[in-house]
Amino acid sequence: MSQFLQVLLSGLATGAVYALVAIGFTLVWQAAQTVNFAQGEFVMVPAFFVLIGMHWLGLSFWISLLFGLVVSIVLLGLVFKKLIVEPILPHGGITLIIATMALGILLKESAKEFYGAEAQPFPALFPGDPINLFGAAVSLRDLLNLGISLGVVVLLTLFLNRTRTGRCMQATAQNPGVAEILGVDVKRMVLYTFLINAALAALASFLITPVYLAKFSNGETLGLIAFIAAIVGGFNQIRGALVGGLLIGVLDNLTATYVTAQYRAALPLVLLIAIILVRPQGLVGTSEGRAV
Amino acid sequence: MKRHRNRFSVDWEDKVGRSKNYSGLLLAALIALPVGSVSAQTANTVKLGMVGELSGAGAPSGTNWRDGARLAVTEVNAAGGILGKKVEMPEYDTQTDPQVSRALVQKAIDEGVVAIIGTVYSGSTLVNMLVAKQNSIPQFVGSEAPTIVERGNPFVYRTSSGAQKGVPALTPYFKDTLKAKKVGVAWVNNEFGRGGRNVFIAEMKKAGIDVIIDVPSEQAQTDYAADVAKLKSANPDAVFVYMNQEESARFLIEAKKQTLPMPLVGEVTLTEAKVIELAGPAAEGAIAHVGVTATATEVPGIAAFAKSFEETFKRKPTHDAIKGYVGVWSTKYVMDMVGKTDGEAFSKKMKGLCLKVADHPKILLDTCWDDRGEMSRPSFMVQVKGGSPVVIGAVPAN
Amino acid sequence: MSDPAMSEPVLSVRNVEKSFGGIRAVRGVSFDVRKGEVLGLIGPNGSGKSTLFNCILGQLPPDAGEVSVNGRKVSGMRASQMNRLGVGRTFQQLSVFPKMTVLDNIILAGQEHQGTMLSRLFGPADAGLTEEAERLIAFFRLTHLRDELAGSLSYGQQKLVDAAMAFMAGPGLVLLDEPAGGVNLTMLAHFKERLAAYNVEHGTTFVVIEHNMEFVMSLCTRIIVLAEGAVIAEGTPDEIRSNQTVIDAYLGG
Amino acid sequence: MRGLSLHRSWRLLLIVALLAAAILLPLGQKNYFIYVLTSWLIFTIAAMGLNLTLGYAGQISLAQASFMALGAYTTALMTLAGWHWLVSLPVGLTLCFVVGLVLGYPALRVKGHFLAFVTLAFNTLVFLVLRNEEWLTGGTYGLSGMPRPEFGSFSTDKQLPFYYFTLGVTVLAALGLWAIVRSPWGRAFKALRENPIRAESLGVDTRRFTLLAFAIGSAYGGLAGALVTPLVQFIEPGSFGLAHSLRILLMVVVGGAGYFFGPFIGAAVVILLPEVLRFTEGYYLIIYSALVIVMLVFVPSGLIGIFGKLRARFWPRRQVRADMAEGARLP
Repeated sequence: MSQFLQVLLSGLATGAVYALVAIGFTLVWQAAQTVNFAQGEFVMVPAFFVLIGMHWLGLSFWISLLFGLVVSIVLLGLVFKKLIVEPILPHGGITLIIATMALGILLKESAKEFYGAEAQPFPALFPGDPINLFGAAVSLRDLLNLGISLGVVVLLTLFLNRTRTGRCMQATAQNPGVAEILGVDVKRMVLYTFLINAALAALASFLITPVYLAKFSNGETLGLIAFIAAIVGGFNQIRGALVGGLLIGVLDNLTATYVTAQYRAALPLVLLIAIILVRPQGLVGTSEGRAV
Repeated sequence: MKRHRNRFSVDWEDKVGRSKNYSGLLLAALIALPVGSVSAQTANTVKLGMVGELSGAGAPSGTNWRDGARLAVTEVNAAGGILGKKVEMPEYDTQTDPQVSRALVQKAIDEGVVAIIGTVYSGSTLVNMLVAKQNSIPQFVGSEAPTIVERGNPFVYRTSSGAQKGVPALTPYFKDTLKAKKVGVAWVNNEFGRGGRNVFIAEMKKAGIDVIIDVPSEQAQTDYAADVAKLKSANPDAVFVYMNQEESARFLIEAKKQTLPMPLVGEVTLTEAKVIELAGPAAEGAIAHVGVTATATEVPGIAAFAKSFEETFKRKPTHDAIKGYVGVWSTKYVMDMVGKTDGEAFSKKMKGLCLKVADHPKILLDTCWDDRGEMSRPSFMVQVKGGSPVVIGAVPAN
Repeated sequence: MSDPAMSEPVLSVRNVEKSFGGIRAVRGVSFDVRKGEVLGLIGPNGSGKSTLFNCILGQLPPDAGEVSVNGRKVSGMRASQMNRLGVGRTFQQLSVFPKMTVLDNIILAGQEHQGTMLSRLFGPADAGLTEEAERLIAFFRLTHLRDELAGSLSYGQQKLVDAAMAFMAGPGLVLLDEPAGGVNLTMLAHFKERLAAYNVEHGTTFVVIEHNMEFVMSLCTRIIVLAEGAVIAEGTPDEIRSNQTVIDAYLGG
Repeated sequence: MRGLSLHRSWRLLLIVALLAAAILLPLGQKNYFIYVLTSWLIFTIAAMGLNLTLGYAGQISLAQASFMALGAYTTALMTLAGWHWLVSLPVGLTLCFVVGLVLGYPALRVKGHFLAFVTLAFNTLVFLVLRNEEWLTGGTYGLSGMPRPEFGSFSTDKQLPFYYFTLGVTVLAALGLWAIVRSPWGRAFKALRENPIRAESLGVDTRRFTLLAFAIGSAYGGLAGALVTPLVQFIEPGSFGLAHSLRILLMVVVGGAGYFFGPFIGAAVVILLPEVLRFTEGYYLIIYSALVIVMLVFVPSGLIGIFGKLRARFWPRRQVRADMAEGARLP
């Protein structure tokens, strides 16, 4: 029982991070029909910005975090949108997919060349000391990861539904043409989603890197898993990304524990194929919207 | 009808046509390439080909291997080179791709190298050693998979003991020191991990110890909760951990979190400086059998190596760095002994060769190669205490 | 033109019903179209003509009633099957293959009616259709554009290519979905004249759904007016023009 | 008309010249160079297949390397069991064709990025099976010692004969693909890419052609794999991972998707660029990926597209013929 609980709780904590990354995916997809194959690298890179702040610029850890966040928002949000998405999107979706794949390689190789191929330790935001919860070891870090992800979903949902800017962003996502006519600054709204995506990726980066360690290749599986989470949950719903992320995190651990460790990597993939074929709108998604 | 078909195919033919000039350019490039790449192999230099995993998944190992080798080349040149000639070491990046590595070993040989230094990943070495063999070029490899020396290749030599030598050295530790009755094994599911795991299971069987739990994990896996939870509930007397660096660190972090009570014993990697740096306090108490370790500073050669490596590259050397270093120095020693760069003579000399630190200080520890290229030398048992690895016992060469 | 009353119906619509949620988009519509007729289907916005059109195309299964072409039920039939049954269609939006030449566009429209899958792989590249395609291109006076990429043509020219594709397989029935939309006046006159000429030369049956009243009135031989999902009037263009119910529906609706 | 046929003969001459160059180029060269040329040809075949699926039929696939794996493992297992390469080839191709058909099914339901991810998932699943089913595939250690084929007295054991053997296979494969893309099937594939709904309404069975696009493209992947086995004489799962599928995809895109000769150029660039950029040491992947992004921004149609643009600028495609322009011209 304690083993089950252990695996379940750890899965939830990991899944919460997947969810953060998946939410960014969802937002950018809705606003700009952009599927970012470099999303995993977007999570890998901010940790390196922080390390640059600490080791090269000599800033303190918390200032470096702020530095990392700002640089991420500028480079992975603004620059990404202006320099890559905007010029390539008119050439078609497949072209953009390939461009973001190339971007992924670019980020990965740059991190490696400029910061070394070896993993780097990354200071913890929260203590990782275990707390015993009914026989399962849970760290404060796990609980905070979970809490922060849930908090982000709640805040984002409130922002999108309760504020004027949020509603403009929603209108843009649903129908940019109509939104434009209604006087919404569509371009600005789309830009906001890219900035939010970059901020979420940076947040996810800061949360996971203490455990995953800063390494150039960290994004490889993370981006894929986050995308799977987004699809499984439902691509046109923020809460879908949350459900998908948590589900994948838990199922991955359960499979490895009780079914097969050799094929644990297969489970999310099989789930992805099944969902796409049977219920492309995702578990909690609605069939309307642009996802299908 | 014919006329129409001609006209109809205009669009497509256009595309055919468009490609022409480019093909021409490429052709020119193709022809120009080999000409440019045959650099001057003057009589005054000896070329060693460093073929390694400089990018891709193997980059952490490959770059250390290269830096160790680079350091050795600098030292060798300072000491008069090989056969009195200056040593050059062109570098070839395999991108951690066995097929590319094979091509690059071929390329290095085409460009006139007299020995290959690399590769580290066994998957690559298994492929590219065929090429070195065909060309009778000696090759020092950093790979530890048992199969490498089992293929009857007289030109391949290890720079560290293979898993089938290193892992059995642990058996007395499990049996006599830990007095384990039942053990578990956690390993990374690639050719490196599987090799060590297979040897371990066979060894435990011979020693009459039950392997009650067998936990494979993925390369680059990040979440070890399930792995550790499984080990915890199976509750063996000790766990053998056989993974690459970051994986080892992540495993140790999770093991500490779930307070895995039994000793964690590894081969080489588990107590490396990098792992300790990454895992922090979670590495405390981890035990490993280490062929040659940069932390065995009571050995004077190793202390000197570690010092100058850190000065040159601003970081601590890893096990792979020592291997690359030993590979280059071994090449120098043996070639100087043979008196020429001939591969066949080199191969003959290597059979059963023993190099003593007294005569050849840069070999770091007394080292012997058997007639298959397997190496043996004294080794250590090491435990992490107070944040750094401490030698807790010596293991004689086997 | 043959006498419509004498032949079997090419298209038969029988008591078709279709609802979306609680809204009855089409309410028991019935009519026949006979060989050689040019039938116009008109109605104000929301009259259900698009829904009905999709039922006729087999894209929407009716809730009740049935649509048959040459005596065969079309509901649930795939578009390619409909096409092989001898039904051509045009699209409201531009629907050519932009990166293929005009000639290729037209040949494509006929090739699937030639031989078998295998003979299309191993046979001639043009499936023996170049001359026929050129005749059709000449008919629409596009010969000078034959080797241009269809995507580089003007809007009106692309509409002509779209129509030519619908005719390529020699269909008995062609469904034209708002052919006049977005086409300038000069081009429209040419387009209408060519459609009428094709109808006369080949006896092909047309069903036209269109907003442009003048276009419908001058092209069609018979017109059906839909309002709120039901047929409110049917007759020749002249009859429709003077029908008070129709006038009320348009002005009131 | 005269001008056109002149073009045609020029093109024919160029093709013959290129082929002659391909035959003469490796003579007197070192093994490495011949090896690179051979792998260029093999990747060209794999990219040709993906070019059919993606470039002509518009269906994205990130699984081409897994079909290379199917072809390579089939060939390896059969040749190791003593069968001739020529016997193993049709088995491998058929297997790839059938599995390709199956992989095509998701494409009937989803497009674009969804399809990209389904095929990506498939590639990873194949990798896991190859790695885990040790009894059949040799697991992470792979299979080695596969013999190179002999045809009577023509042995491909040496690098140069193997190159000619591969060149022969490549030429046949190219001819086969050429026959497909110039046939009505090729037109149907392009129609599927350009406007599937319109194609369907014109009688094109788009479902069948979608599946065929995958199946034929996959069979080409299998053919490439069947050549990798005797070339490298060692195969392991890592050689057919996702990164390799991406690499083949880049070849298609860089060369020019939907252009017949795109894959030849794309494969040459992807394989040779590391050589050309070697002076940049570790930076070549950075430079390479940056170049790809820049290319996609400015010339999304690939390198052939660059040439097309230049050509259109300096040598207009076709003069408007006054006699035709008159009369039928619509305002």
